[in-house]
Amino acid sequence: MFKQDMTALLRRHGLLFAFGIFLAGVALTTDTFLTVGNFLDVIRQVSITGMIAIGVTFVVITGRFDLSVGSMLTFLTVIVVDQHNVSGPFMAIIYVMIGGIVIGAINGLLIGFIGLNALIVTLAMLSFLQGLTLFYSGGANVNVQNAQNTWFAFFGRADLFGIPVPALIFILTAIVASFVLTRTTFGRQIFAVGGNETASKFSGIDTRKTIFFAYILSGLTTALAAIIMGSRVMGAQNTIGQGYELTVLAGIILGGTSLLGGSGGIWRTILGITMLGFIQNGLLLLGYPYYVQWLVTWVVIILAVWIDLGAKRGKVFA
Amino acid sequence: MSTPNKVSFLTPIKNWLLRNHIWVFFLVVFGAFSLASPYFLTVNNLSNVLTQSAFIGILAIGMTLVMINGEIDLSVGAVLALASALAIGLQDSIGVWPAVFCGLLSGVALGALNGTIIALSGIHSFIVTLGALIGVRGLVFIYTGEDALMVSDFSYTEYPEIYLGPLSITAMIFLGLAFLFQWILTSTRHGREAYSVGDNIEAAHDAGINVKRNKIINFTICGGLAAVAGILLSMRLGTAEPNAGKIWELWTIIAVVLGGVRLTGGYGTLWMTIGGVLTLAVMRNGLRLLSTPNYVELMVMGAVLIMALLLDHFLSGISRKKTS
Amino acid sequence: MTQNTTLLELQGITKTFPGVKALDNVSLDVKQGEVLALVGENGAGKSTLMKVLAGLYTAEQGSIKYLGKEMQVHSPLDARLKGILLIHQELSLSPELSVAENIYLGAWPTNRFGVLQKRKLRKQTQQALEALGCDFAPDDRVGQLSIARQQMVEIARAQAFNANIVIFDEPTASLTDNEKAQLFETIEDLRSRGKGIIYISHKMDEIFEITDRITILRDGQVQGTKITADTSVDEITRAMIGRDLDTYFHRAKENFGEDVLAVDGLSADGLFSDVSFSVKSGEVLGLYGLVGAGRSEVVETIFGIRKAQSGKITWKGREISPPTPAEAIELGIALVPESRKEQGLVLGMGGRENITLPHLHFFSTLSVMSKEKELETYEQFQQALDIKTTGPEQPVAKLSGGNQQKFVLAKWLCSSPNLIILDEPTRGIDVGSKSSIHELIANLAEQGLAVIVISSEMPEVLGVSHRVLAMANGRIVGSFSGQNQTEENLISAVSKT
Amino acid sequence: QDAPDWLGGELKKPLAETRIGITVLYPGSNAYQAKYAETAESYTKELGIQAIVLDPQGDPATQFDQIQDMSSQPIDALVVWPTSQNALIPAIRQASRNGIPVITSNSPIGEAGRRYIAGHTGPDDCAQAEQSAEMLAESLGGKGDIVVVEGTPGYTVSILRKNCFLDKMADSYPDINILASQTAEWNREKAQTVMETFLTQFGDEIDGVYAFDDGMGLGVISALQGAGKAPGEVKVVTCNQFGEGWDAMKEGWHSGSNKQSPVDDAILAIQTAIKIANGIEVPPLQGIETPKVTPENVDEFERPSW
Ligand SMILES: Nc1ncnc2c1ncn2[C@@H]1O[C@H](COP(=O)(O)OP(=O)(O)OP(=O)(O)O)[C@@H](O)[C@H]1O
Ligand SMILES: Nc1ncnc2c1ncn2[C@@H]1O[C@H](COP(=O)(O)OP(=O)(O)OP(=O)(O)O)[C@@H](O)[C@H]1O
Ligand SMILES: O[C@@H]1[C@@H](O)[C@@H](O)OC[C@@H]1O
Ligand SMILES: [Mg+2]
Ligand SMILES: [Mg+2]
Repeated sequence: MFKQDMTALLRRHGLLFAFGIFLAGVALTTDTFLTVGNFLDVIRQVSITGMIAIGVTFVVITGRFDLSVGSMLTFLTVIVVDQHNVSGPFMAIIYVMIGGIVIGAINGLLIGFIGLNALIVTLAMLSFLQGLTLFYSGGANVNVQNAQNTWFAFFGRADLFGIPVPALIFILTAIVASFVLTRTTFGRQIFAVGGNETASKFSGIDTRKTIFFAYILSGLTTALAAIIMGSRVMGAQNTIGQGYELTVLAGIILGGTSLLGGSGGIWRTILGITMLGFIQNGLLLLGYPYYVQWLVTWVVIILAVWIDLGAKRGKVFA
Repeated sequence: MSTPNKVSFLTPIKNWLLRNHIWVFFLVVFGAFSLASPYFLTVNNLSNVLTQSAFIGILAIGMTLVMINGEIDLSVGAVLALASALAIGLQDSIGVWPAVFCGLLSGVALGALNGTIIALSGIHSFIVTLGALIGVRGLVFIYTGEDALMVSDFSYTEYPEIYLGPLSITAMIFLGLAFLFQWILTSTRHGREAYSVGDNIEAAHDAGINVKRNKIINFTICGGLAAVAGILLSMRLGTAEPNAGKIWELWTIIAVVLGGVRLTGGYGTLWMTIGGVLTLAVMRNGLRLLSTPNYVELMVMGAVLIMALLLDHFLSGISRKKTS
Repeated sequence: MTQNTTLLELQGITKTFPGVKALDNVSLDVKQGEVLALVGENGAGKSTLMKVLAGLYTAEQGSIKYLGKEMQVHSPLDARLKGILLIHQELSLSPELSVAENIYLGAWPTNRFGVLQKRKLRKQTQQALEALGCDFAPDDRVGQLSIARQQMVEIARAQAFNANIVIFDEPTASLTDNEKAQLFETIEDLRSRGKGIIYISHKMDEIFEITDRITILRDGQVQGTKITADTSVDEITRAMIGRDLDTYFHRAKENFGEDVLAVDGLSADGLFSDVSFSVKSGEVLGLYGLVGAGRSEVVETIFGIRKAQSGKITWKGREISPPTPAEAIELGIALVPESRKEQGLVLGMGGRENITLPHLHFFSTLSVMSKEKELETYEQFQQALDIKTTGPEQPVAKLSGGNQQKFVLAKWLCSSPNLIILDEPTRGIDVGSKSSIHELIANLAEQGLAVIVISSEMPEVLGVSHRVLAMANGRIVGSFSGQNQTEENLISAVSKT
Repeated sequence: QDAPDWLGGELKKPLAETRIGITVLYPGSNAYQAKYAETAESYTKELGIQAIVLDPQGDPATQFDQIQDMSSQPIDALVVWPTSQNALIPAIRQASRNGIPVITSNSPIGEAGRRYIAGHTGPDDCAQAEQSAEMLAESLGGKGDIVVVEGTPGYTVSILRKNCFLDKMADSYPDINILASQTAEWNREKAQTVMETFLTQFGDEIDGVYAFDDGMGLGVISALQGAGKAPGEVKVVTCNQFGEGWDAMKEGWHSGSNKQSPVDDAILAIQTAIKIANGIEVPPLQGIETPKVTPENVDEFERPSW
C-alpha cells in the first residue's frame, strides 16, 4: 500500500524529486551552494530568461513558437542602452516597451491574422532583428555613459528588502501572468485556442486576436527583460541575447508545458527555468566547465519529459 | 457517385506552381543577381556556389526525410560538429579513414538515439532534438576541450579539391545523395512508408507499417547525413571547430521549408528541397558579391523567408493552421 | 453458396481499459454469405470488439476461430492478410498517397530489396477498381477524391485482399442516399460471393434493410442475437437500452411568434446561392439535403464563421451585416456544429470549461472568471441532460460520443439563445440518446426558441420539424409543411437537380 | 596619380582601380572588432580604392565561403582577420594558388598556413599577456589569489594571451595562485555571470582578476560593483583597453591594461595590402604598438573611442 502511494507520488512529482536529489548532492559537495547569497544570485541570473519565458509560455500554450525572443532581447537591450544616453532613461524604457510590442505585433499579425507558420515566421524575425541590431549599432558596442549615477541601475543592480530587484520584478510578473492565465477570460481563450482552434472559433473566440495578443505579451516581457539586462550590464553587445530562445524553450519544456498547446502554466515554466539555473550554477560551483551543463540539460530534459508523459499515461516507461 | 471534380485548363499549371513555386523563385533570384553583378554568372562562381550549398544541402536531405515523417531534427548542426571533430581528432591515433569512419558512425549513432527516444517515448521530436542540439554540442566541447582541432597532415584538405569539370567532389556527393534519396522516397517501400507515416500515422499503423522503425531509420539517415556534411566540412577546413555548424539547423529548416516541404508531414520532395537549398545559397553568394553589409543580408534573408511563406500561402489559398 | 458454414466464431472475448470493462465475455459468430448487424448504445463496445478482431487491440481472454480453427491475430496487417478487413468509423487513408498506394498500404508489391513494383501495383489496383465499378484511377491522389469515393477506396481493399470477413463500422454516416444505395449493392455482391459481413450502425432502417441477423451489445455484454426477419425495431431497441422507447419522435406544439431570423438571397461563391428563408420563434425548421448540399455552409455563414458574397440577413426585423461568431452569440444565435470533435469541443478541457467557453463574459467580472458560477452552471446542465462523467474537470476526450454531444448542447443552451441551429445533432448517437435529444428540441421550441435542424436522416427531419426545406447543390429546391411534408416529396425535390 | 607617402614605391595602377577584399572577425561581438570594421570601411573610402568588407559572423565556414567568393573575382589582395587559427588555411592556400596575395591581420594563422600568406600585421598578443602578468603581480605586491576570464577558446589571440600569461606567472611570480579560469567568449555579459559565480565560489579569497580583454574586464567590474566591492579592493587587469575601461581606471576600478588601437591595426593591414598589390616588398611580420596603461600613466593616453 505504502509502496504504491510512493510510486504514484514519484510519478507525479518525479521531476521535483530528481531536482531535490540534485540540489542535495551539490549542497553536500560544496559549502557555498546552500547559501542565501548564492540562491539570490541564481534567481537574479534566471530573472532575464524567466521574464522572457513567461511571455513565451502564453505563445506556447496557443500551440505556437517564438524563436525571435533572443534576437529581440539583443535588439531591445541595444536600444535601451543607447537611448539612455540619447533620450534619457525614462524615454529609453518607453521606446523599448513600444519596440517589444511592435515586434510582437508583427509576429502576431503574420502568425495570428495571416496564419503563417510560427516556427518559420519567428525564425525570419530572428534573422531580421539581428540585421536590424547591426544596422542600428553599426556593429559597435553600446554603453551607458554615466553608469554609476543613473536611477536606471535600479532594475538590474539594486536590492529591495534584501532581494535583488530583477528577481522581484520577475516574481511579480510571474504572479500577474499566472493570474491572467488561470483566472481571466483571456487566459481561458489562450488555453482554448491551443486546445482546439476550430472549436474556439465556433465558440465565438477571436482566435486570431488571441494569438496576436499572446505574441504581444511575448514581446512585452522580452522588453522588460531587455530593461533588466541593460541595467545589469549597463552596456550591450550585438550578441548579448544569442541563444536565449533555446534556453527559454528548454526551461518551458522542462517545466512540462506541452509544445502541442492547450496545457501548461506559468509556475511550471518558472520551475523549469529555475531548475536550469541551479543546474548551471551547481555544476559551475562543482568546478565543471560550463559546457558540461549542456550535456546535463540534454539528459534532464529527456528524462523529465519522458517521466512526465509516462505519468500522464499511467506508466513510467511506454 | 457525386459529380466529378471540376477541372479547368489552368489546373495543371496551378498544381505545378503549387508544388514547385520555389523554382520560379530561384529563377527570379538567379536572374536578378546575373544582372546585378558581373562576377555572378561565371563558371567559377557558380561552381563555388554549388560547393558552398552542399553542406546545408546534405543536411537538408536528411531533414526532408524527417519532415516527411512529420518530425523535425534540430540537432543536425551539433552532430555535424561532433563528426567533424572525431574525423580530425582521431586521425593521429587510428589513421585517416578509420577516423572518418568513426565520425560517420557517431552521426549514425546519434541519429539512431534520437529516433529511438522519439519512437519509444512518444516525446515530440522538437523536444528530443532540441535537447540533443544542446547536449551534443556539450559532447563536442568535452571532446575538443574547447579548442579547434587541426589535421596534422594537410593533404587531408586536398580531397575536396578534386573536380569533375566545374563540379567539385563535395557538390557531386550532395547531388548524388539527393538523387539517391529521391529515388528511395518514390520507389522503395521505405520511402512510401515515410510518406504514409507523416500523412496519416493511424492509417499507417493500422496497415501494419512499423511506424517506429520507419522513424528510427529516417532519424538515423538524418544523423548519418549530418556526419557526412561534417566530414566534408572537416576536409574543407582542415580543422574541426567546436562551434562548427552552429545555427545551421535553422538555415537547413529555412531551406527545406522555402522549398515547400511541409512541417506537418506527408508532403514534399527532394526536388523541392534542392530548390530551396540553391535559392538560399545563390542569395547568400550574390549578396556577398555585391559586397552587401551583413545587416542587409540578415534582413533580406528574413524578408525573403516571409515572402516565400506568403507566396505559398496565397498560392495554395488555404491558411496553414498550426503546425509542430 | 451454403449459408450455414460458420466462417468466424468469437468466444468469451474480454477486454478492459483502465476503469472500463469494454467487453465482457462476448461471443458471436458469422456465417458465410451473411450480413450480421452489431448494434448497441454509444459505448456499448462495438468498435472495441471489431478492433480486437482486426488486430488493433489484444483481448485479455477469449478466442477467435476461423473456419473452425483457432486463430491468433497479431497485427492489423496480419488480420488483413488473413482475410479480415475493418473499414473504420473514421476513414483511415493517407490523403497525399495515390489510390493504389492506399489500397495496398503497407503491403505494396516489392522485389526482394524493397523496391516497389509500380506496374504490378497499378494493374492490381485497376482490377480491384473495375470489379467495384469505381470511376477513379489508381494514380489519383486520395486527398482530391470526394468522401464517398474515399470510402470506396477503403472498400476496394476488401476486393484487393480478397477478404473473407468485411467489417463496416458506421459506413453511411457521411454518404448520400445514392452512395448508400451503391454501398448496399457492394455489400450484396460480397454476400453473394460467400463473404461474411459485420455491419455496425445506429440506423435501424438500414439494419432491417440489409442484415440477416442482429447481435445486440449492452455495456460490453451480448444481450442476444436475433434473426432480422423475425424481430422488430422495438424489440431490438428494448434489448439495446434495457427499456421501452415511448414515442420515437417528438414534435413541438405549434405556437409560433414573430420572425426571428430571415435570410434573403444569401450567396457564397461555389458553396451556395440565392438562399432565402425565415424562421419564427417556437418553430422547428428542418433543413434536409444530401451531403455536400451546402447546408452547413449556409448556417455557418449565418453564424459568422464564413462570409457571404451577397444577400441580406435580418434579425428580429433589423437588418444585420454578416456578423462574427462573437456577435452572433451576442445576438442570441447558437450553433451546434456537425463535428463535435473538431468544431464542438476542446477535448483536453473538462465539461465545466467547455460549457462556458462561448460566454466567458457571463462568468466573469472585469474579465476575472468566477469558478463558482461556472460550477453552478455545470452542475445544472450535467443533471438536466444526464451527462455521464466523473466530474467537471474530466477531459471530455475521455467520454463516449453521446455524452460529448450532450456537452456541446449544454454549451449552447446555457446562454438561453433565441435561435438554436443544430447541424446533425444525432450523428453517431444511439437511439436512446437520440430520442432524448429529439425531446429536447421539442421542449426548446415550446419555450419559444426558434430552432433550425439539419439532418441527413429523413425520418428524423420529418419527425421533429414543423416545416422542411430541401437543399441541393447549394440551392433551396423546395419547402414542405403539413400534408406535403413527406418522404416522397423530399426525395423528388433533392433528386431533381 | 601620386603615390601616398607611406607606400614607399610606385603605384602600378591608380588607387581607384585597386580592388581589395577584407574579411574581419565579427564586428558584432565587441567594440574593438566593430571599430576595426568601421575603420576598414572609412579608410578604404578615403583612399578611394575599391574594397569589399565582409563579416563572417564568427563562423569559419562562412569566412571560407567569403574568401572563395572574393578569389573568384579579379582582386589585387585579400586581408583576412581569421576567425580560426587553422580552418582558413585551405581557403588561403586556394587563393594564393589562384595568384591572389593574402595578408592576415590582428590574429595570426597556424604554422601550416604561413607559407601561403604574403605577410601578417597586428599586435603582439604574447607581449601583451606578459605585460598584464607584470601589472597584475605588481598591483598585488607579488602575492595573492586570482581568477582568469578567458576569450573564445581555440582562437589564436586567446591561446597566446593565456599561455604567455601563465608562463610569465610561473616563471616570475611563484606566490600568485590561480584559483580558477573560465571562458566568457569576449562577451561582457557572460563575463559578468562568470565573475558572479567566482565571487560566490571563492568570496573574499579573490585578490585579482585577469581578463583577456577589456570588454570582459568591464563585465567583471560590474560583478564586483554588484557584490558591493570598493574600487581597487579586487585588482582587475586586462589586455587591450576600451573607452569605458579607461573611465573605470580613472575611477580606480581598473589596475592595468594596454593600449591597442583598432584604427592602427586596420590601417596597417590595408596599407600593407596595397603595398603588396603594387609589388612592393613588405616584412613578413609588422606589429602595432601596445604600451602598458596603468592608473599612473592613464592621463597620457587619449580615451579610446571604442
Ligand atoms: N482506447 C480506449 N481507452 C479507454 N477506453 C476506451 C478506449 N476505447 C474505447 N474505450 C471505452 O470502451 C467502451 C466501448 O467503446 P466503443 O468505442 O467500443 O463503443 P461503441 O459501441 O463503438 O460506441 P459508438 O456507437 O459511440 O461508436 C466505452 O466506454 C469507451 O469509453
Ligand atoms: N462530393 C464531394 N466532393 C468533395 N467534397 C465534398 C463532397 N461532398 C462533401 N464534400 C465536403 O464535405 C463537406 C460537407 O459538405 P456540406 O457541409 O456542404 O454539406 P451539408 O449539406 O452540410 O451536408 P452534411 O453536413 O450533412 O455533411 C463540404 O464542405 C465539402 O468540402
Ligand atoms: O583584444 C582582442 C582583439 O585583439 C581581437 O582579437 O578581438 C578580440 C579581443 O577584443
Ligand atoms: Mg464505435
Ligand atoms: Mg454539413
